[in-house]
Parts: sequence; structure tokens; C-alpha cells
Amino acid sequence: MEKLRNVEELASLFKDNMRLLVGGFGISGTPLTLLDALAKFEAGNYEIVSNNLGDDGKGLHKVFEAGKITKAIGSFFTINKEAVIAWSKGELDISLLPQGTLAEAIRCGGAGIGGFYTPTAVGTRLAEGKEIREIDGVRYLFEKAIKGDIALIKASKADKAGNLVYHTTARNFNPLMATAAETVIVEVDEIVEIGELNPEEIVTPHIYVDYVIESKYTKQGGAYVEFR
Amino acid sequence: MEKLRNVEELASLFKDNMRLLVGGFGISGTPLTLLDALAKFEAGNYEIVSNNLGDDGKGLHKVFEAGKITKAIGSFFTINKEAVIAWSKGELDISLLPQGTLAEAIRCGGAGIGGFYTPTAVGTRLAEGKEIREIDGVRYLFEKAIKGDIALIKASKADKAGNLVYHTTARNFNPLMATAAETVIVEVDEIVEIGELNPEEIVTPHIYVDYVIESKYTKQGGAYVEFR
Amino acid sequence: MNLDSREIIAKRIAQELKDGDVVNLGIGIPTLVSKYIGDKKVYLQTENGLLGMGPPPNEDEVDIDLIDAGKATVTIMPGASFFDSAFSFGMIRGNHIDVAVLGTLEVDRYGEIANWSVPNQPILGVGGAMDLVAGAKKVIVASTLFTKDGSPKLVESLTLDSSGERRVEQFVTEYASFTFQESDIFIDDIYGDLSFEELKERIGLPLKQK
Amino acid sequence: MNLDSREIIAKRIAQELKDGDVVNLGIGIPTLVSKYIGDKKVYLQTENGLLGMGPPPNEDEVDIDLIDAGKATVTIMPGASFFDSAFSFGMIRGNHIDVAVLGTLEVDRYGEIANWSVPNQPILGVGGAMDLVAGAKKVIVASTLFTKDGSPKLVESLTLDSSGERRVEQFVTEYASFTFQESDIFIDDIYGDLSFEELKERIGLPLKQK
Repeated sequence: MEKLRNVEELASLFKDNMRLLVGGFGISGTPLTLLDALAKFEAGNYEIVSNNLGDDGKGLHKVFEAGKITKAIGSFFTINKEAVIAWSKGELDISLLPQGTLAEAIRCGGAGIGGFYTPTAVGTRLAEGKEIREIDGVRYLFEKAIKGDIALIKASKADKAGNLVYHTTARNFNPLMATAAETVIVEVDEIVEIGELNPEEIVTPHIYVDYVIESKYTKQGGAYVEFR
Repeated sequence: MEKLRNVEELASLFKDNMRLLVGGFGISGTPLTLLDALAKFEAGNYEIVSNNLGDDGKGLHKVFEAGKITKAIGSFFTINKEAVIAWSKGELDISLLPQGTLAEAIRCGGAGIGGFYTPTAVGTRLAEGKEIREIDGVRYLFEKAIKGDIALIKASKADKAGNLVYHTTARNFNPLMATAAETVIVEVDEIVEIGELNPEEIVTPHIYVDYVIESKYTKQGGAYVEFR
Repeated sequence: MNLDSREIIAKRIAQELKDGDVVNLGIGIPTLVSKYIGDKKVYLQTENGLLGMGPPPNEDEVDIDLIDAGKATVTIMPGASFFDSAFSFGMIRGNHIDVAVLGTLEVDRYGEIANWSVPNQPILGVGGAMDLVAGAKKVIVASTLFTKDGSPKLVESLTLDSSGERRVEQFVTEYASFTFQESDIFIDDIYGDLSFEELKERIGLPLKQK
Repeated sequence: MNLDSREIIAKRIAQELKDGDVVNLGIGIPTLVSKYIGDKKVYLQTENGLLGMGPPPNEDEVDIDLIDAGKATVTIMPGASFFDSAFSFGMIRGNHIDVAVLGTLEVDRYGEIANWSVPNQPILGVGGAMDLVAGAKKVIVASTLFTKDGSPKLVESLTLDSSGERRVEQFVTEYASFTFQESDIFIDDIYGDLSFEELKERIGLPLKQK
């Protein structure tokens, strides 16, 4: 499979100061193997776009602990205690967006839309400094689209062309991020032959995917464990 | 099935001057049975949002011939010769949108987004009178979201809750319109039990669907023919 | 806050739900509501991408990918569907959720709420709260009526950060359920051990009875 | 316009396509390009919601739901996928299509094109043309070089309605292929029976040779 790589081969894709889009909600749908590698690769100073910064010591948490994150855009960092401390010391810049605004901004980034108007957060502190516009009697807030240099996402299966399907709520931000970055790397549990995925069921068409790696993690009861 | 109706029972839903969203691209994915009925129902003076006004004497073409359409918003009416004639006589008001702008506007209508910025049509006659805004060095055009009173759509299968899946390129505008109208009526080829559709594969969740009717048409070789 | 108050609130909110309602339950007390839904055919949506959420899994059914917005593992009901975060919030913002049940820290006399920032904590988490406030057809907020030091959470004007301009329809506490119309606060149901007069006094705002 | 010219143009454009390219072929001459792709692994996208379009069906394979943007029935290749119109145009506007091959009525010296309004006809159809012009990574336009009355379609400034500010990369005709850089028009390949000097004279614009 042309797009298949060992995760170590991907180190040279990452450069200092890149903006990375990272899929997942909590740990569900998080590319754990990719993020373990990212914590070890040389580059750093990343701006991360992700709902949160990992959970439970896993995922982006490791990248953060390795000192590689200087800015984060997301919706919920309160669970990331170390990140909160770093923020209070001025070591981490955080931009907070409502979760739906974050999702829509990434979708727009991938779909060539420059920006959009959402009713969410109008009249709140998160609207400070943002344009408000009334459309048909409703007040909306302007939000710009978000794009990234590299997206790191997790899918359940890839076929050998790179078409992707996801598993339950592990879908979350992953299909959106697949459309919104220059380079897209996907971590999958399983690789199947072309034709095994139903064309009606493919969520992310292969043209969005640049590289595929196999996950080193598997689910065992209540936890993700490394198995290879 | 609670949402199942005979098409004749739906007449009272339609009122003069309503805005109707009608799915389909050409005839593919068009709710032919619903539109046959719409041509016969009493109400009229509709504003239609649809890619075109039917094709080949079928679909919206019949509704138009019945004199029930006074305004159309869509992307391609050149194939609808009678509509072009009516427009030139001042009997039909037409608003032309690029196809991608039309699709996005309907999606936004369903997703609570008030409007968006697209690069499409900037610098053309279709941008006349529309706001242009530069975002990160690219010029975009503002477009408002589109919603409707009733959506008439076509799906392949509904389960008994109203979850929908579509067939090949007959998907087109249908899932978008399902989200963007007060009342949504879907015409389907087949009704299956709840649980028969894979939860990962459902394109339109049942909460978007108000009424389901069974199609009177089937495909025979190169044509749709009435079979019941 | 004792467990009983939370359960009283959850049970009272469950009464408000109707057959066919599409409901999003927030974290905290709102999550408890599902215990009291009983036979009603209610469809639970969770903003991380699922419609048709079922009860927590048995130990041998646990799939840690399949979670609710509070990151607890869940199951699915027949007819459930999965979707991405943009579609999910389209469902929320686009007025396709009948009832959002949310926790809150404060409610003002018009029904505007503050339910996302934590007092004296940096503002680093909002999640889906503001989208639900802006987009659900009906918002019911759930909270004990008084803070630990006894001051009412129903206030003349918010002291904490607002969650949005939208006014919620109902505020359910362990003592009573409140609704809001223009600038009037109505008590529509008293079921705790404080009378209308006592509630009026402790809250210190004009209240009307339905 | 004779059939040969159209085939010459289609064949020449097929040479421009590379293995792995995601290509959208417009109606008319662009549709013919697929005949000349040969062994190249090119992925055809059609804006009504399909990536991985295959050749026209045999009579017994026809499914009239499965069509291209010109409403002709098609087939699918292994690895194909279907999606709705919003996703499809997200793919187009979001720069995920490598090459859009479009018909055109005029091209100006900068590469701006007019390809949607029909002269002397009411403007009642645009379809996906403007989205493709705005969003494809590379746009190649296909047309015979001269109108029926012999005037060139490569013009100083457009007389018909523009399809957008974006300048196309290449204009392929039955005589030659043109590319555009700043305000310069380059002939990068002559394969018809008009010489560089003859083309220059008949077009009446400054041309450069690569």
C-alpha cells in the first residue's frame, strides 16, 4: 500500500511552529501511536487545534509534557491540569472556542469557506472583539475558518487506497480535520482491500489521506493498551 | 410505522406561498411521487429551492406546468425550456446561485449558521449587489443561509423510525434539505425494520424526518416508471 | 449538596419530557435524568456524535470508543446513528434538539444563565454548553437553588460569565420549578419544604405563582 | 466544429494528467478526455456526488440514479465513494481537486474565462462551473480556438460574462496549447496546421513561445 508508513518514517514531515490538527474527543478517536511518536520527534513549538489536550496521561498530554506545545485552540482544557498551570504561568497560549464553533471552523477550512456566522456565544465573554451581525432578526458572531499544516487523525479502517471509515463516537472531529490540512496522516486499526468498504459508507474519501500508519494500541476492556 | 402516509393525506400540509426545498439532480434523487401529488394539490404560488425544475417532463416540471411555481432558486434552469420562456415573460422569478453555493446555503440553513463566505462567483455578474470581504488575502462573497417551509426529498430506504440511506448519486441535495425545512417529507423505495440500517451508515437520522411515503416509481432500464 | 436534592431535581425534569422528544443531557445532575425517563420514548443525543444513546454498558459490553459528552462509556439503542462533530453541532444549533437539560451556576430573572466558567478559575473550558444554550428548542437548567453559603442561584443579574443571550425556559431546583416570561419569574410547581413565601424571602426577587 | 478538433483537444489534455490526479471533467469536450487517459491512474470526481467515476455502463448495467454532472449514466471504479452536494463542493472549493477540465467560450490574456452564460440567451444556468473555476488546484480549459465566424476565443478582454477572478493555467485548442503568466500568453505546444506566426496574426495578441 503506497500510503502506508512506519510511524518513525514520518518525523521529517514535522517542522517547528507548525499548526497541527489533532482528532479525538477525550481519548476516543485519538491517534495515540502518532502522538507518542510526535512527543519524541525533534520538531516542536506547535500550535495545536484539538478539542482538548489529551486525557489521562495519553495522547496530546504526552506531547505537551515533552514541551512541544506553545499554543492550543480548542473547547475544553479544564481537564488538562498541567496545561492550566502552564497557561497561568504564561507558558501556554490558549484560544477557547465553543465546541460547535470549533467543529464548524475546521469544516469550513476544509471546504474552502472563508468564515461563517454562528449564533453560539453571542453576548458572552467569548464574543469579545468579534464581529456581531444581525441576519433576519438573529444576532450572529463571525468566525474565521481554521486550517492546519498537518492533521493527525484516527480511523477504524482504511482500504489500500486510503478511504476511511470510523467507529462509533470515535468519529468526532476526525473526518473534518481530514479535509482541513495540507498533509493528513491517519492512524488505523485495520487495513482492508480496495472494494471491501461500501462506497455509500466511506466517510473520508482517499484523496484526503496522505499517509496511513497502523495503530500500536488496542482496546482491552476499559483501556487502550499497546500491543505491538 | 407512525410516520408513514399515503401521499394524498399530505395535501393539507401545503399552503399558498410556501417555500419548498426539492431534492434531486436532474431526475436522480427526485421525489417523483410527491411531486406528481404536489401538481394536483390545491395550494400553489410556491417558491421552489431546487437545483433545477425537473427534467424530461418529470418531477418539478409537472408542478410548474400546473402553474404552481412563481419563484425558483437554483443553479441550472437552462434545461427547463418552459421555465425559461415563463421567465422571459415575467411570469417566473428566478434566482441563480452557483451549485456549490446553493448546497452550502441549504446546509447552513439546517445547521443554524446564518451565512457564510465563499470564493465562488467573486468578480462575476452573480456577485452583483453582494458583499465582498477579504479574509487572509482571499476575496469572498457573503451568502445567506437558506431554509424552507417543507422539504420534499427522496431516499432509498427508511427504517420504521425514519432513519434514511440514499442510493449512489441520488443522494445529492437530499440529506441537506432534510435538515433545513420545518417539515420534511421523504419518498422512499423501501421501508425496513429498525436496526436493519447500520448506525454508521445512516446519512439522515430519523429526527429530521416528519413523514414517509412509498414511491410509486421504479427503475426499468433507462427510465423511471410508475408501478403502483 | 446531598444526593437526594440531585435526584429530586432529575426526577422532576424527567416529568417534563414527552414521548418523541430529542434530548441532550449535560454533565452532572442532567445525566441523572435518564434514570427517571421510564417508559417514555425519548431519544438521547450526545454532542460528540451519537443520537440514540442507551444506558451504561455492562462490564463485558464496554467499548471505550463509545462515550457520551462526559466521557462515560455508553451503549446504543436500536435506530441509533453516529455522525461527526460538525453534523452533531448542526443538529444542536439548527434547532433540531427538543430539550437540552443543562447544569447551571446562576440564572438571572430573565432566564439568562451562567453555566460554563468556574468561579475563581481560569476560563479554559466551554465544551458544547454555549451551542446547546443557543440552539435547543427548549432549555431546562438544573441546579440546587442555593450555593453552599446559602445565597440563591436565581439572581437579579448574573455575577458569573453568561452562556449566551438566549433565555432558558425552565429552572428546576430541589424546592421548586421556575419559568420565565419577559421580566417575570413564575413558580410553577413547589415540591420541597419551603413555601412560596419562604422561597420569595430567601430568593429576594419578585416571584409570581402560576 | 468538426469532431476531429474536439478529439485532438481531448487527447492533448489527457497528456497533461498525471498518475494520482483527482480530475473533474466538465460537459462537452472535457468529457471526451476520459477516452484518452489510458493506463494513467486518474480519479474522476463528478460534482453531483461521486469520486471514482468509471466508464459508461453496458446496456444491462444502466442505473439511472448513477449519473455524472451532465446527467449521463456512469459506472464506478473500485474504491469509489458517494457523498452529498455540500461535501462534494467542499471538495471542489477546498482545493482538493487537482485538475478541473472545463469548456469555455472565451479566455482573456490573463487567463480569466467566460464559460457559463450563452451569448444572447437569458442567464439561467451556472451549475458547478464557478465553483470549479474558484476551487480546483489547476484549471485547464478546452475549446476550439475560433468561433464559427473565425474570430479568436482568446481575447484582450472578455466580452461575455466572467466565470470568476481566478485565472486558468492552460487553454488547449485544436491548434496549440496556451499557458498564462502575469500578462503574457505563452504557446507551449503547437500541433495543428497553423504556425506560430499564423496563430499570432489570427489571434491578434502578443504571444510568446516557450
